Amino acid sequence: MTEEDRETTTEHLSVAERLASEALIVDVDGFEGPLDLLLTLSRTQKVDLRKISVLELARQYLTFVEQAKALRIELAADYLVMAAWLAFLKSRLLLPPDPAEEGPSGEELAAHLAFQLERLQAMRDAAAQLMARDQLGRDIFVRGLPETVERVRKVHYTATLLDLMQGYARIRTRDEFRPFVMDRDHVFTMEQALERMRGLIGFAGDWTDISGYMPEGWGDDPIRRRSATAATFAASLELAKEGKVEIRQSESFAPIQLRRRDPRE
Amino acid sequence: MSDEAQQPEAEKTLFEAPPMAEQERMVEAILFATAEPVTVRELEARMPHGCDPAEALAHLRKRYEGRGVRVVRVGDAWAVRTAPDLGFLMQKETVETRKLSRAAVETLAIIAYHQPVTRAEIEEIRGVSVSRGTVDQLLEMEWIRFGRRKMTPGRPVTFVVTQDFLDHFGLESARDLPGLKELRSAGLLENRPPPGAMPQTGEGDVDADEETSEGQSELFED
Amino acid sequence: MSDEAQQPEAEKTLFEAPPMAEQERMVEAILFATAEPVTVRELEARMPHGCDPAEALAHLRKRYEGRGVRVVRVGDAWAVRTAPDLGFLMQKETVETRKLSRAAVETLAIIAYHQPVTRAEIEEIRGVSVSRGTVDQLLEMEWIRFGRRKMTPGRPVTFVVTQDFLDHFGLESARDLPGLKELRSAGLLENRPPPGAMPQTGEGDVDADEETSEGQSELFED
Repeated sequence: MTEEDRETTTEHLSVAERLASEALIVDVDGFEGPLDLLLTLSRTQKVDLRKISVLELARQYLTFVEQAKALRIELAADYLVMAAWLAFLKSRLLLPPDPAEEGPSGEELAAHLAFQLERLQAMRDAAAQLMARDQLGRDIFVRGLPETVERVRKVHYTATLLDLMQGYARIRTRDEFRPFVMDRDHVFTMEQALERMRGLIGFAGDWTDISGYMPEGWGDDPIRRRSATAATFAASLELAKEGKVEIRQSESFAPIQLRRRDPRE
Repeated sequence: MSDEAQQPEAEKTLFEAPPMAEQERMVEAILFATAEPVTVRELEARMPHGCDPAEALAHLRKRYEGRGVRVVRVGDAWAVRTAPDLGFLMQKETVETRKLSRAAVETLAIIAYHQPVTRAEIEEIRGVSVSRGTVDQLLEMEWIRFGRRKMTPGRPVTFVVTQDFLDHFGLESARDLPGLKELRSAGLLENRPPPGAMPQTGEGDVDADEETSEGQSELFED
Repeated sequence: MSDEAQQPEAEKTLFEAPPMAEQERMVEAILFATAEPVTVRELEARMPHGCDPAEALAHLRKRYEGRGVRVVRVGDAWAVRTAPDLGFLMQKETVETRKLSRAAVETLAIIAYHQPVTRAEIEEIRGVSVSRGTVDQLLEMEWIRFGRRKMTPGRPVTFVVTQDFLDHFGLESARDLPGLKELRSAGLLENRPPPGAMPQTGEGDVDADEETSEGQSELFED
């Protein structure tokens, strides 16, 4: 029944209205979406947007869509979504409110649509007012010959008492101050051992006990002896790896011997 | 005898601010020297210690009333600008501004009147999606900038207008936008959530909208 | 009284040049907004027919006398420029606070703990030469000053700390500076000597300290 209603109302549109909506359809690309189109349609009602008949507007919009279909004009999806929604709104507005039904009433939906249209129109008017103002570079001008503002950088140095004291402590305790340096007096490094052995192995044509390469004066103190032994042994391995010497040991814990390796071999 | 009494006086003036007439000259010189608006804070920083640039500005502004150039307020900064009625003399200086599309002009107006506003809110008002290019163009012109994020799910970014925008349109502040008061009292700056489902995009923003209305009203309260 | 005489004047202006006050405004706006100095001929070309820019200029020039900006002649053209006495405002000073360099801190510390101390003594204690820049910087900051000359060959100058120094560090006198032991017990030394440390060298400092040791040795007792 409502279907028929809609059909009849469509039929009842005046010729002028039909022509108007056809004119709109030709210009469909000129609209920025369904809301823009609705706003344009609403102008045909020639009333204050606050007193607009949303029902009438829905009819106009649906007519527009019908016409577009008839003229085989492809409408973007959002136009069709809006059409479906307006058809739903129209039925809501035409039917007496059903208290059992969920959701907002037709009047609420219509009021919101009217609000949206009014708001969009208000923003368009505001935009026009804004653009009508005197504008910089067109009506109002800035200083054409600005003077350069020189930037002067002034550095202000500061220090705290703590900085000062720590600075002083750093100097006065410079010699105590060896956080990462091992106490070298008790340590014989592999580098030292290597250097020492490189100078000696040239003479080691025959098998010699590794202990013969120990640095002088490192044998008495057990800590120093251990360090020197380890370093000398490590250096021997390094030299063997380099192919400079050969190492042998007859059995476990037996003395380790080494000799020069002939380059020919 | 009275030397002792005067000593502190004399000492004080050494560190006191220059007379107001002199301060006015200083503000005049600083504002004339630059094309950019200058904040009161910067005036303070550049003028001798103890100066009151705000008062000097008030005097200066009065002095230039009705003259060929004017002292204008731009947000929290000040500038000297030619009187609008003399724009016709300045064809030579006219800068061709890129013609803004209708979409850009509308988007700009929505940002100005609804700021801080999210992209989804702009789309809700215009009923169409906002193209990246439109926002980019406005950002590039430095008429809009990013505002603080909304405290809503997704923490969307917002847009606000800039000092350049105010300067360009000769506005003292965003409160001076034409028709702002009327729009507000007509409830047209509210973000009314649509009842139930709408064919609009951006249903998810409904919550976001609720929070914003507070922000805007407080921004434009006078 | 001269109304009758002026009446026809006023009527004439409709087709002739605007009143002189208006012409002055125009010249003001043009000089302000143009990117280079403007000649009278150009003013004439830009202003409405019949204007007398030379006269307007003379008025404007007078108006700006003693102001923060002036109307000045540049060759055969005119421009608005900052009054020369306000040139100092065309500087934007940015103050940056930086930590004193390690070399400066150490030099300062040595002066504070050993004053009066010669440059040679500072170098002896630091173990490196002290650059002229470091000393100059401290002198410029007014944290150190020259003390009396040493009564040693060459009569070298000495350095002492200033009242500014004491004020900055909140000290009553340099004697209030804590000694090493106190620094250590307060945990202010970054590194403790490793256990079983080697006997200190540092004999080198002894000679250097000799002169001052009397005065200050108690400070450094460990």
